[in-house]
Amino acid sequence: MSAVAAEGLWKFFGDFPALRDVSFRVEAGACLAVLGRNGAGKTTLLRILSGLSKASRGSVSILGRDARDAATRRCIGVLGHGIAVYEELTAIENLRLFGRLYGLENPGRTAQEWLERTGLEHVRDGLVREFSRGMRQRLAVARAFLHSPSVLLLDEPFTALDDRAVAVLQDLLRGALAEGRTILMSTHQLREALELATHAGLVDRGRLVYLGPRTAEMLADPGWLYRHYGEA
Amino acid sequence: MRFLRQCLTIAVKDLRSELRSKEAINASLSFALVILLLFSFAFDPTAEHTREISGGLLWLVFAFAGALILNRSFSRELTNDCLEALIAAPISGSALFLGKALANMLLLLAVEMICLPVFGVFYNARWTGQFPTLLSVTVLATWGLTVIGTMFSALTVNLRLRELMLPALVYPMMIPALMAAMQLTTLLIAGEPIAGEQLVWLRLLIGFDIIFTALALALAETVLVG
Amino acid sequence: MDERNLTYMFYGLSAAWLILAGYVLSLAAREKRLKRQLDNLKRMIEERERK
Amino acid sequence: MKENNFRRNTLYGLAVLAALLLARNLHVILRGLPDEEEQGAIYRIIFFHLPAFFTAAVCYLLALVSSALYLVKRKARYDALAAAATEVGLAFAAVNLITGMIWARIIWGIWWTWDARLTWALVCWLVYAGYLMLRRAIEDPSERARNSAVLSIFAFVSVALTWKAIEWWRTQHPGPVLRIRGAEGAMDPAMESMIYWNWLALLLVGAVLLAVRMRQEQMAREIDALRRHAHAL
Repeated sequence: MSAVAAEGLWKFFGDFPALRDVSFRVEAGACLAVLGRNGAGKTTLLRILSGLSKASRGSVSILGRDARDAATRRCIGVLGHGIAVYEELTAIENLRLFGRLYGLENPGRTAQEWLERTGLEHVRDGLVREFSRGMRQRLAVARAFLHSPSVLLLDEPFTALDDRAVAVLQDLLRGALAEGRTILMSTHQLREALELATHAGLVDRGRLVYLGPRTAEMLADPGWLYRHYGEA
Repeated sequence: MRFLRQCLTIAVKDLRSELRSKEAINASLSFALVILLLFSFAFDPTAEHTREISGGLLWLVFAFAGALILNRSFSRELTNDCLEALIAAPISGSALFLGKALANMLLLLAVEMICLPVFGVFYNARWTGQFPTLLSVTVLATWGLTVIGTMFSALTVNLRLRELMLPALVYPMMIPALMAAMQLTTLLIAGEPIAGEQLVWLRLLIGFDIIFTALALALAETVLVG
Repeated sequence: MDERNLTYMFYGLSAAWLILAGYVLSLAAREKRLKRQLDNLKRMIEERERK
Repeated sequence: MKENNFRRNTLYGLAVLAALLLARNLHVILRGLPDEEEQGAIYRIIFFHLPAFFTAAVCYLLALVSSALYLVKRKARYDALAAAATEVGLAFAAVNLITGMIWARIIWGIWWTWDARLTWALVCWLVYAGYLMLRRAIEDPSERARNSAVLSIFAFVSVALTWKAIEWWRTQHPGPVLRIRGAEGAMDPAMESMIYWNWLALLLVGAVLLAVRMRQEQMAREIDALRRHAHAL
């Protein structure tokens, strides 16, 4: 049973097909990097997978169940464009809030543990409003990993991160892969993302034009996929 | 059971971040007090004159001041795209809606309980006469306003012109609740019991609350998730 | 026909007709605008595809 | 293209039929019907005042049903129908409101009284005008359809509740005059049948306007799709 699967997936904005008949399967433990130009449909695909919006046609299943079920969403970690942490709450309050929402037995302890893993234990009771950009990003990463999700959906995770946050995220992702979790991330052929990826996919104007193992050539020359599979 | 716990988590989160920043509650409170002051210039509050307009005046103040809190309920989630994280979390749309409505309700009631004594002083109206009934009518009516206000805050959350549109959308919808509240409050402050023909307003208020709460819970998921 | 307040009857009927006529005119204007936008877009897309 | 021609022809046919019926009704109203003792000529406004209200009510109901259908079936057709029905309903409600005010000016002596039905008609108008305002504010057609469908359901329920509230509050409006509303013999049968005849005429006009407005809604969706397509190139 594959970790993430889509069958004949369509998504319309009015009459405009943002996603056209997208079908794919991602096995557990794989790390799929989805490439594509802006507006190709990467973010739309990730939003549907993370249950933020519904597919117009076709189906999406995560760990065998529909993406919008509460049980499924308990094992999905989402890191979107926005860092999604509350400015008026402290670091520990933010993590405890999401811990409780995700139904963890001991939200306080898990939150403390993840503050340490992302190097934020010294600002445990500081308001996020006073945090630097890097600290907020690391808190967002902690929020995404808090409930040890078996599937991670990341929307261009490395784009706006500072170096330290990139390092933290890469270690966590490597650790997650080692533990057999599944990662699906959209990216702009950034080296950090491609390095981790076991598979690569290309979305071009709403269609999944390529899905296969990430080869060495792709890593060496990030434009390779676009030239071979992307339309002019 | 999980549904209620999740609602409370959301409500506590909203109340904590509101009480820490106090943006909406300060604005709402000062707005209410200013209107109370201005109304006293609009019609000079002689004793028996205030008796007729007390309900109308109070609930106009509550509706306008309350809107400042209600409009913020979902727009406060826009900084850092927190709404996306809440919708992606394993919490149903209706639990999220109910949690926010509960938080709004408490904030609105706080503003109202501060305005009542001030109103009593400004217009020397004896509002403590039938306070338990007055309180229950206020809670019922405030819940009606909260459900409509919170729902429309969700409906218009990602619109640029949100602040301009909300009054025009929300107030016509609140008319039944506001009318009932005004009639009942005027009666209570005048010291008369709610009896006989006036009971119809109480039934309307309860009906309004039940219908719109059910409708809002049923449609919250559709509004929040694509 | 009874002449009393005939003028107001005239105002009433003409008001009814004017409102409906006004709405029909606004629909016609909107139709023209939409058609023009549609044609412009179609032409623009064809040019871009041919390039 | 054949299907379009057929639709356009039926539309023209319907429009001509509506125009003919309206002209015939107007002729009968002005020429054929007897006078009314107290009110004088002004009473003839009722042949537009009342049917306009019924047509508006039909439109609002249609908007409710198609909005609910949209939420269930998510077909663009229902969204277009809801938008068109609301707009046409608002036009007829305006006719009802204005003719009501002109009639009130003569019979009650003042342009506006806070009478139950007049107030309620105004509230309906504001609520559904808010619906159109929300529609104009949302760009993405799918989100617009979804949110306005929810708003349309809220609007209908709120308007129904408001009717009850205002009725208890105060009513000066003359009692029901139609036989179906349990008012035996209050109205000359010829007059009463004219109300239904003109209602039919207004319904036809409404249907034509509805069809035109729906086609425009579909055209707007097409423009939006082309614009997004051009953007994606």
